[in-house]
Amino acid sequence: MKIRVNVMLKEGVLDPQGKAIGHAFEVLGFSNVGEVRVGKTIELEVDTADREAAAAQGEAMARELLANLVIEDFAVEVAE
Amino acid sequence: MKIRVNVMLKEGVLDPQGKAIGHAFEVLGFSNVGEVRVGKTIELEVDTADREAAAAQGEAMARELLANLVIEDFAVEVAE
Amino acid sequence: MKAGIVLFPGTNRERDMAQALRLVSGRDPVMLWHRDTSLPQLDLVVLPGGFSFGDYLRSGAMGAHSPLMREIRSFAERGGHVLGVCNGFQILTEAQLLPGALLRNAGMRFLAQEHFLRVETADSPFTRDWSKGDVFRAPLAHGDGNYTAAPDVLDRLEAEDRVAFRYVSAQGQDDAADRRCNPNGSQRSIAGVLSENRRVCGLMPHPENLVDPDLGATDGVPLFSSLVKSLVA
Amino acid sequence: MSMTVNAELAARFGLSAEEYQKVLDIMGRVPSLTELGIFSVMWSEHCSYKSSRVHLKTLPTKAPWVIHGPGENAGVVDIGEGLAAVFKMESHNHPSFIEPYQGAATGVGGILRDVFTMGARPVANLNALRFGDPSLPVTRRVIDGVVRGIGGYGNCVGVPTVGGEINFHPAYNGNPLVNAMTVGIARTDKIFLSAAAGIGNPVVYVGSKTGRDGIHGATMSSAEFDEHAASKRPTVQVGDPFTEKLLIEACLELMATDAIVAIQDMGAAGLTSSAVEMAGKGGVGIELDLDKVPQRETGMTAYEMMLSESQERMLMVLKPERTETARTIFEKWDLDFAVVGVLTDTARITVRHNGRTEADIPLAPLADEAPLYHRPLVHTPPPGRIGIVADPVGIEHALLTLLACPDLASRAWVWNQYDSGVGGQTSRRPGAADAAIVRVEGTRRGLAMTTDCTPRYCQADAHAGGAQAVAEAWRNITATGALPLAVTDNLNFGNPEKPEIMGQFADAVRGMGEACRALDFPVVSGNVSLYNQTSHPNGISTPILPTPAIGAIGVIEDVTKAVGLAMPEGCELVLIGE
Ligand SMILES: Nc1ncnc2c1ncn2[C@@H]1O[C@H](COP(=O)(O)OP(=O)(O)O)[C@@H](O)[C@H]1O
Repeated sequence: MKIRVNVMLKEGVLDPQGKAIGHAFEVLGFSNVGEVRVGKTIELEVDTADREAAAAQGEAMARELLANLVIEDFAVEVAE
Repeated sequence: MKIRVNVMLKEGVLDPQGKAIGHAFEVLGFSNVGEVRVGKTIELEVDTADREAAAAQGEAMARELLANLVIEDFAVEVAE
Repeated sequence: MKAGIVLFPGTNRERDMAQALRLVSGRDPVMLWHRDTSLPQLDLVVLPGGFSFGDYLRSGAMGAHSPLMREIRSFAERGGHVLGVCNGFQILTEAQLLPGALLRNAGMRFLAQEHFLRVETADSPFTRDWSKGDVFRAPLAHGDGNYTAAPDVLDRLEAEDRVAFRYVSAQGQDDAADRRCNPNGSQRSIAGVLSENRRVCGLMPHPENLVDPDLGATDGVPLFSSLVKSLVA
Repeated sequence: MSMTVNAELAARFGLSAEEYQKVLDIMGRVPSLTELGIFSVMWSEHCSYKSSRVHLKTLPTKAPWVIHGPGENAGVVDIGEGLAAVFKMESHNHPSFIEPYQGAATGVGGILRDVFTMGARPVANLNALRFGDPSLPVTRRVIDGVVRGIGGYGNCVGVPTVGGEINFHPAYNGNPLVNAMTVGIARTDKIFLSAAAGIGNPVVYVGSKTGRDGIHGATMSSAEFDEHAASKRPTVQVGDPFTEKLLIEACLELMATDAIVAIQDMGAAGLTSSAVEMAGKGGVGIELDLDKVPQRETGMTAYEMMLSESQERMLMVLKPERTETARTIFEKWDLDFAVVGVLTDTARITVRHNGRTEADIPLAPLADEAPLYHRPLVHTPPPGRIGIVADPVGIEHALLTLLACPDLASRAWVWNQYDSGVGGQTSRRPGAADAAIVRVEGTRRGLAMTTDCTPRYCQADAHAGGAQAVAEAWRNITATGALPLAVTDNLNFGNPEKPEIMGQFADAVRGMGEACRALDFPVVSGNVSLYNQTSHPNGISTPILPTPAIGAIGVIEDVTKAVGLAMPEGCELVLIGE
């Protein structure tokens, strides 16, 4: 089963990457762009046929490794 | 309108980050994990009410800056 | 040799590069600002190391879109000589003035260590003061130096003798699968490449940090003396 | 948490009942929340040095080559040829335990700002690190993050990391130490200080925008670290080395003009401490209009803005006619620039927000009546005699064991993540000599630098340990052929309210002072980090080992004469000393 974990900085935490990209858009002439936030996507295969088990495992993997809960939030999606 | 651009390394390009995470999962005891791929998510606001215009702009921003088409693919989503 | 060094916000090895050019060529380079919209009369444009725009999206990606890069592209198209070191190499690939791309180091860590390079061709304005097969020391200082390109691109680079430098062991052995020889995991151990007309060169290591006998090493001198020979008519 | 100002809230902000009573006396009324916040950070251990000041005063700080000793953002010493070395060490211990990468990274950022604030271009970073038991997973996670964070920040700003030290001991399990040191070079006639002057002069904010980062970091870092830390957890500050690099270049560019009257970085307790210190030192009043402060988030209160610890920000007083010159420079570097206030003749700090006065405090009593404690102390009993040690294993085995132990094993895996060559002046990188050597650009001179401390010596005998740390730093510099010049320190200890800890502190400082006097090696800057303790589930709280980390610099007139560790072939080994 395919899992996708999205990791984003928490609301209120400074996002230097987003800030720099937002600035680059201005330079490139995209003048109508508001706040930019950058996150990570981790896609992986887990060997199980059970959607719920897959979701639970994705959650466990995010907590243990993929997200730094001090500054990041995450969301787990299980693909169809 | 809120746009999300997902950027992933192309199929066939070796992903050092994904490989390192895959290895870490093994160490942590998640033994049923297949290939891991890591990508970036860029979320941003564009000041337009037109979904199609927003999608087209997201595509342009990805081509010009957010993705390096030599090694990366991208997908644009416009949020509801 | 009249050289210009491009400054992006976040560039940090411009002083090192200026010092090397001054020591070897006897002439002060001019400093160029990324927002400039014209280039002065120059023999050589150098993109130095650093973290242009923080390297926050991809190393070199935002720098490649600076206004001055348009001028540098047409300078290169007119046959001008361009050297990109470290972040400069990354910018040149992002701007597609050189083929390929630089991924995260295979070990996922920043590498800041002395290492060895082998000169793969002496047939270029950047390498003529070396002989093919020479091995020299050069410091590495990068997080994204893992060179990659499609297999047909790599084949073509080799067929056209456009691989300038390879990572090797102190004894000069290359082994792409062995991190002791090829520390960042680059494909085919490639550390530096040349453009089709051989006048644009990019490499990850820092020869500019090994040119001063007072600091104990001169391994990087031939890069600069080659350029002086080639560009001082 | 309820934000009604009373003794209970004051206690939660770290003010004792007595201290709160002093606040009431000074104000003649119940302070506003913002005012209470200002008092609590200014009177925190971190900003006021209330437990340590009486001891620090005994350290020698003068020598003919000292230009500025303690009291400025960093120490300044003359290194010849019209140049000065500007240097200091500072801790970021608690943030580095909460979030190792960002904690260490922002520690490096903070100490860099202390140095370039004075007009110096930073030329080298060093660090002194202590971690817990290396076999614990948490230690591995912390050390990995700290090392990456130091590298991530230093490599990006382009300041070489040239030296440091690492020790391990279970006493640091829940409280690692991350001490960062920066050395910069300035012209002796171009040193910038923080005392504000000129009634009516504009107060200018530059750098990054203000967010809700690390509110109450200064009081947090002075509070004992316990298992409730998670719930007190402030929003972690994220470092932005790219912005710092722009800030360095923009400030140095502005410093080449004559626009700046005074300048101060926003460190712990950001806007509060920078505004209070600049105005206080200059004996003037300051009025801030928070509506003008560049803000990253919406709806921030005056309290939040005054206490925010957002990184990469500076406060300056400019000559009014040069404000536009300054604005042009900061805009060129894509940095925020805003006139946020003005110097007044009221000798008060007033803070306005949304048309209301949120704080109005007389500056003199805020500084003069800051608490100062002669805390009770007991000395550590002298260690017993060790006697003759039996040798049960044989010298070869003993040697191999020593070489393999984490405290002595190669640190190459650490310094191979730090760019030690950027700048093109590094003459001796980590591992090459007893002290690192960086050439002074444009001269043949070199600066030698080192950090040293052996905490287990200090544990056994704080007085001898303090002296030994100074002596080791002096020897490391001397061994390269350089002349030792001056010292910065970072005094990391446990809870000063415990007499045994206070005894360690006092004795270590006394030992340091004696060694510094004997070696003509003055202390020109430093930092104190107390309350380095870990609470265990059973309610017991244990201190770290006493760790007075010493950073030191020296000068060698010709870098090509410097001596390293590598032994050339055919030389003889000579032992000097007992
Ligand atoms: N945290 C660190 N950062 C950078 N360099 C370090 C660090 N720790 C140790 N080093 C370097 O490693 C070398 C050996 O360190 P150490 O064993 O403490 O040496 P010494 O006992 O001679 O001071 C020194 O050059 C030192 O500067």
